[in-house]
Amino acid sequence: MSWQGWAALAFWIATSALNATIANRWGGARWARIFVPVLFGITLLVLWQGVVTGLGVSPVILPPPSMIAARFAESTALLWGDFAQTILKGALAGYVIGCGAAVLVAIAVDRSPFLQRGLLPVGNFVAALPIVGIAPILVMWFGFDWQSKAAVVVVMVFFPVLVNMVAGLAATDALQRDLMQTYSATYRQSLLKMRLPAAMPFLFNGLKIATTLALIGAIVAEFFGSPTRGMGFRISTAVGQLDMPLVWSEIAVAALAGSGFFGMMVLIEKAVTFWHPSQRVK
Amino acid sequence: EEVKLQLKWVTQAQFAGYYVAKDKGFYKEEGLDVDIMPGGPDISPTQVMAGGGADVTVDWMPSALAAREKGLALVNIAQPFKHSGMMLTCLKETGIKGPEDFKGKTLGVWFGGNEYPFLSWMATLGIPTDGSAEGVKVLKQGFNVDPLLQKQAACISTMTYNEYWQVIDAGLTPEDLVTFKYEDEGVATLEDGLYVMEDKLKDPAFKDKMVKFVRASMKGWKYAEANPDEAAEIVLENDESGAQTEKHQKRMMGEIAKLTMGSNGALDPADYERTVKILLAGGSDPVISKAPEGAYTLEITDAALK
Amino acid sequence: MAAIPIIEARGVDLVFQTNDGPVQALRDVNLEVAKGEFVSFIGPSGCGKTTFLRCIAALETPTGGTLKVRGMSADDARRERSYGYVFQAAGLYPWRTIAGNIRLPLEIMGYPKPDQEARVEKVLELVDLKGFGKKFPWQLSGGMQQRASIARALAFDAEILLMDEPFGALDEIVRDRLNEELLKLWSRTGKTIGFVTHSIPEAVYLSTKIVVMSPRPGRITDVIDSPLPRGERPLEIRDSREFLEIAHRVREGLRAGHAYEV
Amino acid sequence: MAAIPIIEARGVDLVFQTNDGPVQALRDVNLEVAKGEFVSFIGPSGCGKTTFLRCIAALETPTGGTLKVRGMSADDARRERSYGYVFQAAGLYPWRTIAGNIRLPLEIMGYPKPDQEARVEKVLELVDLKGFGKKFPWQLSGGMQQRASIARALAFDAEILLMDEPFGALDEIVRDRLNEELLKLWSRTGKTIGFVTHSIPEAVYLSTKIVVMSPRPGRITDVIDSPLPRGERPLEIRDSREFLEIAHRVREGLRAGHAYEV
Amino acid sequence: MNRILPVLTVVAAIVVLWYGAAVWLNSKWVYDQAARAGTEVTTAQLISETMAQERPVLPAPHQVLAGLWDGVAGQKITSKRSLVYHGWVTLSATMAGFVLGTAAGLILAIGIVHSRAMDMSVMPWAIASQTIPILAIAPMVIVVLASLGIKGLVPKAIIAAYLSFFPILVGMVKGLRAPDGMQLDLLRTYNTPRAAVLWKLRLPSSMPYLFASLKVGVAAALVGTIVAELPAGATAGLGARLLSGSYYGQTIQIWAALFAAALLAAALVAVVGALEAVTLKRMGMAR
Ligand SMILES: Nc1ncnc2c1ncn2[C@@H]1O[C@H](COP(=O)(O)OP(=O)(O)OP(=O)(O)O)[C@@H](O)[C@H]1O
Ligand SMILES: Nc1ncnc2c1ncn2[C@@H]1O[C@H](COP(=O)(O)OP(=O)(O)OP(=O)(O)O)[C@@H](O)[C@H]1O
Ligand SMILES: Cc1ncc(C[n+]2csc(CCO)c2C)c(N)n1
Ligand SMILES: [Mg+2]
Ligand SMILES: [Mg+2]
Repeated sequence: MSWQGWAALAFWIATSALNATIANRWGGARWARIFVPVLFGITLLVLWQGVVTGLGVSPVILPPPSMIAARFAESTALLWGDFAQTILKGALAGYVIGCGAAVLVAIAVDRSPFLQRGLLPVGNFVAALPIVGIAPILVMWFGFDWQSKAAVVVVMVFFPVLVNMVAGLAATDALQRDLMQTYSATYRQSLLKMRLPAAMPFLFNGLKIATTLALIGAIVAEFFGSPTRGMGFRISTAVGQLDMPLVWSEIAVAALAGSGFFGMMVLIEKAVTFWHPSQRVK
Repeated sequence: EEVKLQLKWVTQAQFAGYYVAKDKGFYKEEGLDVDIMPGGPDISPTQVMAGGGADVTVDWMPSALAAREKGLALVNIAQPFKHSGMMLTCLKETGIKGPEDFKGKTLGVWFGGNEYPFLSWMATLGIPTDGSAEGVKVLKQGFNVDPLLQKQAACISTMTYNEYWQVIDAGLTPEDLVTFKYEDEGVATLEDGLYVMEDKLKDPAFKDKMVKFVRASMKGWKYAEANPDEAAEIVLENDESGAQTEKHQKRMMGEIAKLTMGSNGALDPADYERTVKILLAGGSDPVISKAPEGAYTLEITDAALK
Repeated sequence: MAAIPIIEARGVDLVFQTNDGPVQALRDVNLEVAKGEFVSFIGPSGCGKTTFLRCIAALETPTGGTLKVRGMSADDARRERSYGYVFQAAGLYPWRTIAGNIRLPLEIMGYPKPDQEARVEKVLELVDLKGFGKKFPWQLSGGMQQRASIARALAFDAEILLMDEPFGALDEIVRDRLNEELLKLWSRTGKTIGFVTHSIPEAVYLSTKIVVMSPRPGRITDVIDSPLPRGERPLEIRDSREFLEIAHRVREGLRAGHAYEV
Repeated sequence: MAAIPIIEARGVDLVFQTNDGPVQALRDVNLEVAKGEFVSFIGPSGCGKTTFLRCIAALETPTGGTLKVRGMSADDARRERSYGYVFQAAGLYPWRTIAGNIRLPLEIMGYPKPDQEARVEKVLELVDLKGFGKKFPWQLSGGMQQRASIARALAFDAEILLMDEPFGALDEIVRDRLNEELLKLWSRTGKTIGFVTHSIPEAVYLSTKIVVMSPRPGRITDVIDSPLPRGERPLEIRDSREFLEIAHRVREGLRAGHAYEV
Repeated sequence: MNRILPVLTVVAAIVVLWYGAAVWLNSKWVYDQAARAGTEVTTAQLISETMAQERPVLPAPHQVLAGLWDGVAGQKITSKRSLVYHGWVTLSATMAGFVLGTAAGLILAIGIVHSRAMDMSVMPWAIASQTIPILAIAPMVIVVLASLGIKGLVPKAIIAAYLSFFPILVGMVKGLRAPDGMQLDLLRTYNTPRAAVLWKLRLPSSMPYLFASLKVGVAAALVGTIVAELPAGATAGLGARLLSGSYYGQTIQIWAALFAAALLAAALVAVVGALEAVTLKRMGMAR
């Protein structure tokens, strides 16, 4: 390994130490919450750059971040078009429909013991159909455009949200349920005022996992047929053209979008489940 | 001596020559131990080569030349396929009779390195592929021929030896279809050739190994041409997924034989020049921007065919 | 006192099945409570007071005997929203503010919005928590949480009020005040009240009927009908002879229950 | 009583930040407790008793003033495992049996296995829960859970025992018995005990020092050093003149604290 | 009986719907064919023809069942045409990946709950890692590992682990933080070492979260394995089976492989569910 590699390693050790100190000393501060992950990210990138150039890895296998950044900068219009097609249309629509359906089904399942025993195993089964298997089928059914991508996302996010929501709806304690009993609350009332709030910490678990699944689903579905735009389309064609910097630019867009999406859910979660011990402990 | 061969696609009669050579012991006779690695839709042979995962790969020339321009120095050492099997298959009911009817239609195209012949053809025809009114709308075609059967596309890409027959098997008759062979349209590019990394060729030992490999492979190909049914069965035995059917593979072998016929393994420089010319003709956005140099060598086949 | 019984238990038995074998929590409990009575339950820890209160509220189903409330089954009475229940633990919902917790039963029972606010304010004041309506449960002291849960049960008009050691975590002075308030509320509304306590003076001061229980299996050992006047009872009554006599009788009953243990 | 102070609070302040503005829970609290004392804290609900106990145990950090325990910071004292703490709510772990809950601190502090069993048995007996070791917390009555949590704190040898209303959910008789047991334990072991209660007689009966607090912001209004004899105190002492005098003084202090409220 | 009946009812309802959908979706082809041949179709013809196509848009349930049956029972289990063989190939990689992913998720979650630095720096990047489309990098991973001489089960397990660690991580970070203030305070008064806090409080109280995550994680591991099987040269495994089915347009084979995979997933989730029931029961938390 040449000097770039060693320099990167040294940088890595130095920044890790710095990060640990900052986190321990100023962990609560706002600037630290931003600074630490950013520095960590920069470290990863420097390490990557150093190792790739240091070991002389072919850019056809793994391009260095500098090359990716250059490609990113020159193709922003292309990247934006792909982003709109895949994420704004496919992933978002699918996410909303899939999560909504999962919550509704979870409630139906919670409501009726019959469904609980009948639908849950079957639901588990249906939801466990692997996406790579259903994606071609859904493309066949819903056509090449974003609708079929949304359908794939629906199927992908459904299961994690369902499982968590069902667990959440069962997460009330005996005393809380007894209270509703004494009021002779209707099912609707105890759902709205007790089970749903109590289920929120679990639901957000599912919703957070689903954000990244939605992105993966929308992108992967484009591998099985798509119009000539979209992130998955671009990735698969660029791989064929050995344009790895473009591939990684798309991946960077996906990572940015995913982190933003996830971060948004975390913020909403904070606002909704402020009362949960996991949010209260400093 | 070990040789790792990366195929362009899954195990099927398209690669019968190599499986026959292995099964019949032609490689062993040369003292070679060949590991045949099937490919798939997500495997880019060029990338495997770049990663050092294989010694030699089966690829199409457009994709190999494009990679070469990107800095991955692939060199053609042999060309068992003389003819192109690629075509566009259209539904007659869409009213398409000739290339002039493509305008405004939706066409299915393979990407991932297989789109170059199509793009070159459209460029020669002067039809834009951006979906505009006077152009064609391009779909990234998935694994199979469903878009045609579902009428999601007016035409799809097919190979004479494979997808075309899937359309027929699905219940359509040749009369329902209109086909455009790239050969007939004068835009045929070279398909399945053998490619290695340029720097490795500097090593005489490697060169020698490739000579043996090409010799045994061509022996396999000629055996397969002569005994198509036996070759198809050898392929079936080597298919680990157990998904291929005998009927389909035997028919495929028959069609493949038509494409390898007339090649002794040596690349015909005239075919090469034609391919390069087609690829350079791509209008505003040609597949390659200048004629490549050193993209093939006849040394290996010359030695192998002595 | 010879009115129609509002609670009527005949030979009530309750056995819990546990990993460790069955536990007989109640055995052959017989009790009649007339409408408008104030019944206190007193007995050593673990004798089944909570369990019996839960049976009345149809939160637990007796494994034997019959239990009628307002002439119907306990569960039907529950469906008719006959109960206000103060649990032994506060059991406030952590996602609602104190005011929100108190408003909960009002929302469920469909009280009109402005009425809800007025009632919340009123009971918050009653239990000395004015100004704490916007706090969350975990921001309150133990006693304050308990008072909030009392307020929650008082906010709506249930015919039967069941209170499981509601004043356990309160100091004498607040407790005395709440005792007085409770008596006022009771004589004003004519509710029937079931009240679990460990304080003998509290039981005697409040009740028209005192039920003494003994442990494992929980049974009723004594039922004392109080001769003290109904309605307003000044705190000073606790020094009267009658009061002390009843208190003595209760203490003896309690001690007997403990006898075999201590 | 002029011994080295084991707990020493100087001008302790504590402000909670809430969604609703800051809450001053403690203001300028000064207190000295000598080794081996039995200190009771009494005061109206919400006055800061729990908060002060939590400060001593380093579960809360004062926002002002200094607090020393055994000559060091409260947190260092915590690190040396100086505390046994009985919380206001039982706080048993639902996935452990009663015996398992009591064994928890013993496991953590590394008591040898056979010793653990012996200690668990001993304290279970002390709090009258023999035979309930294998039950889970939710299979116990409220009072039984509270006793289990007392047992948990008594199972190991902490120098300072902090108890937050430990006997709140117990009936008089059990309570009397446990009071006696606690006194015995205290005089046998020489522990220092901090004890929150709402019962004036209990505070007077048990303590060598009674701290009366008043609410919002919580401060100490009176500290009474008891003239009652240390060591064994018969229950009858509660009828003595001295006892009644102290009780009266406490009651007055409490009433004063409430005055501006009621 | 109590458990079977509802399942049967739901399954029956789905089968009925499915047949309806099969007739509806496959009818277009029948009509097209009739139009090409210039003939008319009667309803009876329509129904019988939509149920017996070789490449249906949606195969009828009995066709899928027949395909499954043929794949499972119609072959020697060592045969390359046996779904049992392919299922086993997939299952072994899934299990390896799941174990790996669970371990990674747990360790990271424990680290994040204990170290502020890790919480602040690792979490955002763990999230970013999941937004990388796996199908895009799976081939690269396979290629790179293959060039290092690592082939077969390990690359698939790595990709399966990559997908399954994330649900575990997210769930466990939440679960390990679920104990309430008083439960934590109790251990503080004992000056409990962190390891003991983890072991005696955080882990037990995270159990409901753990099992919910494990269920999602095991399903994700299966998806990962199948994804990894696509570019692994379409050799063995349910993924390869799906792919070759797709490639040759053999709808019935796709659906049979799909069902085999779903059955596998359902079985794995059921195993986790059984484990959950046993654990919660032993912890006295079962209801
Ligand atoms: N976590 C918190 N956040 C905000 N305010 C709090 C918090 N904990 C306690 N308080 C406030 O601090 C004050 C003192 O509470 P504390 O629990 O110490 O009272 P206490 O004397 O123990 O009362 P009780 O006898 O009712 O248990 C109360 O007004 C309470 O609302
Ligand atoms: N869910 C349960 N499962 C098993 N046993 C139970 C359950 N609930 C209560 N018990 C047992 O029933 C008996 C009576 O309990 P209960 O809660 O009614 O007592 P209590 O009189 O309210 O006592 P306390 O004054 O301590 O609250 C106890 O021995 C208890 O262990
Ligand atoms: C998704 C997809 N991409 C590319 C091809 C093209 N391709 C690669 S090898 C080969 C030979 C024919 O079988 C062909 C046509 C395809 N079929 N499917
Ligand atoms: Mg009770
Ligand atoms: Mg308190």
